[in-house]
Amino acid sequence: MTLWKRFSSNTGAMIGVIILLLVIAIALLAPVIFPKGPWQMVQRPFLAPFSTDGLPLGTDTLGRNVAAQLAYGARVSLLVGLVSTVVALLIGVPLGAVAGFYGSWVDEGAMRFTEFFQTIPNFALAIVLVAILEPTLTSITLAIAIVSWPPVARLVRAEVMSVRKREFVDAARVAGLTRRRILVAQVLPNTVSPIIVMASLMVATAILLESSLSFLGLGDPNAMSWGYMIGAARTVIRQHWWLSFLPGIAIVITVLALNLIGEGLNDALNPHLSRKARA
Amino acid sequence: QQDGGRLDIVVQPEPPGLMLGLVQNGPTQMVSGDIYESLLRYTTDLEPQPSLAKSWTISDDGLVYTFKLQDGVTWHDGEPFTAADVVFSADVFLRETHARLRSSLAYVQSIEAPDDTTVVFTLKEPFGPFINAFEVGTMPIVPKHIYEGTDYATNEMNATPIGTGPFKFDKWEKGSYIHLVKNEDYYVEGLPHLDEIFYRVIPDAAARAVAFETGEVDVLPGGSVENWDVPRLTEMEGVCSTGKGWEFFAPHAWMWLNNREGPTSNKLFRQAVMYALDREFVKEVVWNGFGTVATGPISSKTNFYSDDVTIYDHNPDKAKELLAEMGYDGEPVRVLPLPYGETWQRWAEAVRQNLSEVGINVELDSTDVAGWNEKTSQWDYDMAFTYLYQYGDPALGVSRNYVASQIKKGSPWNNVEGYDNPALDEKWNAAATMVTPAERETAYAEIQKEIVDDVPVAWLLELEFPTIYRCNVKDLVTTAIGVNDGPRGAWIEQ
Amino acid sequence: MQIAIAIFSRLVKAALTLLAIAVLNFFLVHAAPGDPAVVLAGEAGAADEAMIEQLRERFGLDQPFHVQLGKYVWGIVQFDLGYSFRQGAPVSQLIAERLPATLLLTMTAFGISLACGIALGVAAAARVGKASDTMLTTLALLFYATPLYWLALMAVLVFSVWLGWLPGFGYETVGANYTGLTRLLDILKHLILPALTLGLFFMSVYMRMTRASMLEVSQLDFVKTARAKGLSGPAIRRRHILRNAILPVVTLAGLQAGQLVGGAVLTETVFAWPGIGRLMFESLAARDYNTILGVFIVSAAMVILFNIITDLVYRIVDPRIGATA
Amino acid sequence: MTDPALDIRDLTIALPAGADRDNAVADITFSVATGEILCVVGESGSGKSMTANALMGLLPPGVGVRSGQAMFGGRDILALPEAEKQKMRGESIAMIFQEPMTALNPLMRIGEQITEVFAAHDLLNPAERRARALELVREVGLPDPDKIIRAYPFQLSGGQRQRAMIAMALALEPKLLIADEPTTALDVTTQAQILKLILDLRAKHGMAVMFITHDFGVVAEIADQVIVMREGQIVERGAAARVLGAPEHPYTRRLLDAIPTGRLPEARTLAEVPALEIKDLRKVYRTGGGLFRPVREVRAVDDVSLTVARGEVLGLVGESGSGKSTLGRAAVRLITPDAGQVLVGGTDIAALSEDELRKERHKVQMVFQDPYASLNPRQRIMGAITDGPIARGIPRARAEAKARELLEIVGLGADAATRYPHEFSGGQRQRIGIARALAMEPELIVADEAVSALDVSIQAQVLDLLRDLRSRLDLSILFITHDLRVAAQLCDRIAVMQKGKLVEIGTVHQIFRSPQQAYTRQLLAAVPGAEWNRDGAVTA
Ligand SMILES: Nc1ncnc2c1ncn2[C@@H]1O[C@H](COP(=O)(O)OP(=O)(O)OP(=O)(O)O)[C@@H](O)[C@H]1O
Ligand SMILES: Nc1ncnc2c1ncn2[C@@H]1O[C@H](COP(=O)(O)OP(=O)(O)OP(=O)(O)O)[C@@H](O)[C@H]1O
Ligand SMILES: [Mg+2]
Ligand SMILES: [Mg+2]
Repeated sequence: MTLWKRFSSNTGAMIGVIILLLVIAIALLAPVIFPKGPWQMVQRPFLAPFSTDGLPLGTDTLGRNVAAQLAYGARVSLLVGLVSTVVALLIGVPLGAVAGFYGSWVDEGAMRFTEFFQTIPNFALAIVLVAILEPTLTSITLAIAIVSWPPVARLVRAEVMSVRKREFVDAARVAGLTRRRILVAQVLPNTVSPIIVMASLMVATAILLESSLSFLGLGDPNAMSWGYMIGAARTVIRQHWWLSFLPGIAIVITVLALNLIGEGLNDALNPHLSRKARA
Repeated sequence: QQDGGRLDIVVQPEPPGLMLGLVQNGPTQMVSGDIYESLLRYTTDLEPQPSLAKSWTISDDGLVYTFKLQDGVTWHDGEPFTAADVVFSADVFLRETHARLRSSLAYVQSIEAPDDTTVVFTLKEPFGPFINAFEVGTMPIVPKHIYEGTDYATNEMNATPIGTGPFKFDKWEKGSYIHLVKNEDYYVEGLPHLDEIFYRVIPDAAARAVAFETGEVDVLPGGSVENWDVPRLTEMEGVCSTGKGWEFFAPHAWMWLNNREGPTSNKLFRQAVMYALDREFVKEVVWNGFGTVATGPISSKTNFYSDDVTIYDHNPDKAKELLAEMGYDGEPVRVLPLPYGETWQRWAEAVRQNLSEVGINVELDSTDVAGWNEKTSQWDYDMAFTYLYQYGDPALGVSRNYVASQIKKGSPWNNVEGYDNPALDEKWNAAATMVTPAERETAYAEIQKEIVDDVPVAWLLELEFPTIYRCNVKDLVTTAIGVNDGPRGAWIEQ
Repeated sequence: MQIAIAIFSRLVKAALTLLAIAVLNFFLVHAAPGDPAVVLAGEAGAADEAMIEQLRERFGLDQPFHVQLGKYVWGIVQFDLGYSFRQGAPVSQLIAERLPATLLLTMTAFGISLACGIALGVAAAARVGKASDTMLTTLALLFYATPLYWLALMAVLVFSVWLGWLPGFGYETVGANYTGLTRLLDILKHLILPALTLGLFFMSVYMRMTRASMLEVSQLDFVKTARAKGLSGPAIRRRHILRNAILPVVTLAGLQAGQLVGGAVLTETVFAWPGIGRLMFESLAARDYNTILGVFIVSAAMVILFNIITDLVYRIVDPRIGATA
Repeated sequence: MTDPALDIRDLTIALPAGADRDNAVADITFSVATGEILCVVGESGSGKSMTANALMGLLPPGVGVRSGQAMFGGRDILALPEAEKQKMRGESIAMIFQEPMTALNPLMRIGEQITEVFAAHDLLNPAERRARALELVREVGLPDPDKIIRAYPFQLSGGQRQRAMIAMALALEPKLLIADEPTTALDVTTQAQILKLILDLRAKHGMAVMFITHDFGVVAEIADQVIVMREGQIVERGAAARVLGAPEHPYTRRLLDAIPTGRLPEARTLAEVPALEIKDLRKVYRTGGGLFRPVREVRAVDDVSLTVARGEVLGLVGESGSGKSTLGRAAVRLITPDAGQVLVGGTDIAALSEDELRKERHKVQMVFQDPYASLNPRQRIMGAITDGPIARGIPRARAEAKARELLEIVGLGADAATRYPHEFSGGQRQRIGIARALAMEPELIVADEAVSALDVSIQAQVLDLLRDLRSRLDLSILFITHDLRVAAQLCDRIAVMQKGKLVEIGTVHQIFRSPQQAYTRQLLAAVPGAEWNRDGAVTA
């Protein structure tokens, strides 16, 4: 409750929440607002925004409804962002937790493994993975997750290592709890704050990454995404700049919102602040 | 005509190598077409012209081709060029390295050089299109003194190609540009006019357009900018464009329909696809009005084209009828686009839309160039976009896509759809070896009429790739291969 | 001496890591569907079974997988990155041709972003809560959220096409044959747009991090000590806060500098910059295995190298590290 | 009172909205004379630090002076513009802080940090500054000044760091030195040295000192004048002897009552049965040790043997780093010793495997030092207490009933079970910690600095509780502390450790009245205000 209070008193964070809710609403309602879907060619190509009734944002290179594309694009971008983050957490959290908690060779092994993924540049690795798996929504999501988990593992490891040293962990050991129980029930719950903050930023990064892949032609041709829109419209950027501008703005706004939320969470969860409140 | 000046031409993508005898992909042909030469060149009407051969005769039975070579030709390294080089190139080197030429050489009995300036090709049986085999990309003449007895693929001289052409290789800054300089010892008096050529590597299509606008480059060969940019660029002041220079290739686009399995193995389904497609729309919107809707396997730009065939207009109702007749159950079909940039991607999307409008369940597959090659050559697709060159004659560039003997796994340049029609096969083969053009004309007309009803593939468009250039660049596109050997006579008006 | 030993042990470890990376990457890259022989043959416009077989033999692809792997690893051990059959040249040569351009681009972008990021971060932290701080942080957030390639497109549009101030692509003026200072200036001119677009993103990252770190450090006790000494605000920020706040930034920067080398694919593509990121991307499309692997190994080496450099910097900045070692 | 160096009138410091009260201090008036040491005592949160910070112009954001004056050198320093304040800091008024570990910039050499004071005030040239710094380092009694000057803070011990801080504060010979709990973080012997240093320096430089502390021992040691603060008010003031000897305000009296006195409790007769036997215990820590790094060895516990009888409280004292915690943790097998036995009820728990150990765990329990850190902030109290018993196989319902009962015993009330740790004060949390230990029905409790983190008054409550439990439940306790006074309160016997070795062990009376070892005597002498207690009795 106090957390929410602290969070909601942060104007930036609240703006972020409102924007994000709006984007989510649009994404969810896309099939209702635009029953024809994003691919249907409805009018002449390259109609400017606000020029035609029923097509508020005009049409694209093939005469498809840009507004519909944006709405459906939100679905894909958010989906990729959320799912890849969840998958990255599913890989990173257990690995980092085990490495940080058990230490010694488990840690060494896990960290070497993590290091391997960190030595290949993120984006290059994502490109190769998508090429290997062929671009589908699933493979793109997976590729993004695979390149995003190492920082999670590192963060969780560091957190677990510091929580592990806290006295209540000793207390649990003295009480005779098993190590696994201690890790799951005592240590991990105390690492969620930084993980939540990181996750909110990862969603943002994943959206950017998906759009970059799409820009390079490594998007799923069956999924309308914002990155796809920019990639497709960049060839006509000179004549019809708004076709790449609108999805660009959509990405910027959504990523911005997620960042604001992340920072708001960070402030709200920041142990410094809460300690001050306690003293 | 004025001498001097420099020409900047976009080359896309960057060629993997410049040794034309070893690598024959598009960009290599474009750059190396200035360095290497073959015996003949072809006008935009596909009439043979002298190149390394100054004259030639064909025996009446169509079996013996005799070429007289130019005098005083030297290689770029100063060595004299002789008939022995031609024999080495055609009979030894290219037989080993050049798959496309190899199929024409199958008709050849012997290649001989009775003296230093004469070469004689003797065929086993008449082969009408043989006269079209002396284009530089088809039969580049390579220096015997450099390659004889070496491992061609790893010969160090591949990095600094030596030809007889109007321009010499100077420098290749990987990822940036290839620099060619004028061959001062070129055997044609007064040629070339230009001092130097820079082939510029710019990976992004939008950046290529910017490069042209800002004056960085003078020539955008066909296909180097996206179609949407073409009208904008050609409307700029002092900019000209031409659709010529592709006659030899006559790129013909279609979708392979897998004849072996799935809904596409049903002729009714294939016909339904033809009716479902709005090819006019694609031509107007996706290709910005460039190109011609294809009526059948042979391009209207080459010889032996006939329009006396069933015409498939955009008729969704008809398509639905056909689908109902065959009892299409909604089984999804996978469409594999050609991974050559946004235009092709849009095209695939338009096709998907057309097909789904008549009730066909479509899913776009996606992959990169390597994956596309793999999938098509392994027949792992339902419908797949492609386009092929026709090389001036149906026997060279068309029949290979439809005859059963060309059903070979592992290559995307043959009868990939698996169309097997023995009766037609015979007709294709007969037409190739007929001696007079008139005979061939009727034979091909008959073939076209029959095959169009079968719809082995879904013919789409005869593509047109306009070359965009500054108007002060003169005489650049004069032959059937356009920019590939155009700089030889091109000049810049000051 | 101790540092020398530490570096040596790091290098040994790094070599082993690189070898492991080579092996894993080998699996990774070969898992991609597609066959380099088919691609190469395909580009020629005609091919038959025999020719593809011939190519495969030449590429060594006809051999069993483990033999290929063994040969490759054995090559790596001897510092041989293999041969690119597609491009007909040793991979090391291909990379050597491209690496300087990449290093120039990424290091410039890195330098700019680090310098400006830290400077702006410090400035924002000093004005925390004021309008100028809000403006700076918002701007940073905006750059952070803007897709890089989009920014690049817009930059070319504005500065190159509309204003005509700067070249929009390429590494230098082709064929101008500049030498010496003129050439340098020419290259710099070409460098500005790509380096800025690439740098802006990282600048915002460093700025945000510096700011946060500055604010955090300024809460620490020793800052109060410094104030109690009568030091002025700027002196405290410079001598005490910044020095401590910079440490996490150094860590992050070290990690990113290495990654930048192989990860500038987008910028290199949009700006036609002849670097190894593009080489990797193009080689991937052609399944030019050895070249992709070569680029990966080189960029992994860069990452490791930068990690070592980071550690050294860390040792210099933070005396505690060397002591516990 | 002669010539006040600092004269504070009606000072009120406002706290931001949402703080625990409106003003950190309200309408306080006091003065410090030149050459005088004024001790400010009072409970945590009473506003001592805020007053000091206000004088330095270093109030945290949001906190501000509402009204009042602070006359110093003829000017009201509260009203000075920031630039003037900055000039004044370090030059006329200097300050030392509580935490020597964090109060120095970790990345700067000690010398640099000292010379910086001159630089900040544009005094001297660099060479002179260095020379002066060296002098100062010598003056505060740091060994090997040439080396110290080039050292980084992490290379110094806590006491040394605090000396470096003092050197910095003295650099410009300020007229007023404010010391905010400068010795709280140090162990007794070091504390004694620092106090002596401050007294010496005061005598030498004649500056006024405002010394903030909550330790009456320290007050007795150094104060001329004392003011006692509580919730932002001065409740009592006067000469040190008077305030300590005859406190007037009930709060002062309560504070003094809560102080563990030097008076020793009656000796008790102990049972013969050992609850814990430690035999030849050894633990060596090895740190560093990478592929090419040398290993650093610390012999934390070196061949220690001792016994705790059933029902006995054994105190374990010694300076910081002497191995007390290591020994205690070995007794509950939080660390595995390198050699030796730990017999609990006859079982050697040092030799058990993980699984066997879990079954034996309940026999020895621990109460931890930090009441904040030893409870999982995300777990309700009920969970914290019942986790152990349930893991042992006790049915949940019974464990919970027992937990409620225990919460009553430790004086919290059963409904505390449903709350989270942050809803309790430090002392309450420590009670929870004790309840948690008791829930396992142990034979022995190891209490590692279990009361060190608490305020004196709360400390007294917890000690009472332990004493009560000892007699009620016949518990054995291994009581680890660095505070000899506290040890004297509770323990039957005391063991003294130094550098991993057991130096001396004996009854409280033996240790306090007739210590055998030099080290023990040294330790006793270092207790601040050792020669003082409320009744004027001298204990050592
Ligand atoms: N930064 C701050 N913001 C708001 N309130 C504060 C802040 N710092 C301290 N306080 C409040 O000011 C009051 C006085 O605090 P102060 O630090 O002066 O106490 P203290 O007597 O020094 O206690 P201690 O012995 O624990 O150091 C307390 O009620 C505290 O909660
Ligand atoms: N985990 C560890 N790794 C390495 N050295 C350690 C570790 N824990 C303690 N030490 C060292 O062992 C010695 C004894 O430490 P211990 O904590 O037992 O002392 P202590 O008497 O409890 O001190 P304090 O009063 O400060 O708590 C010290 O020198 C300490 O630095
Ligand atoms: Mg205080
Ligand atoms: Mg201890």
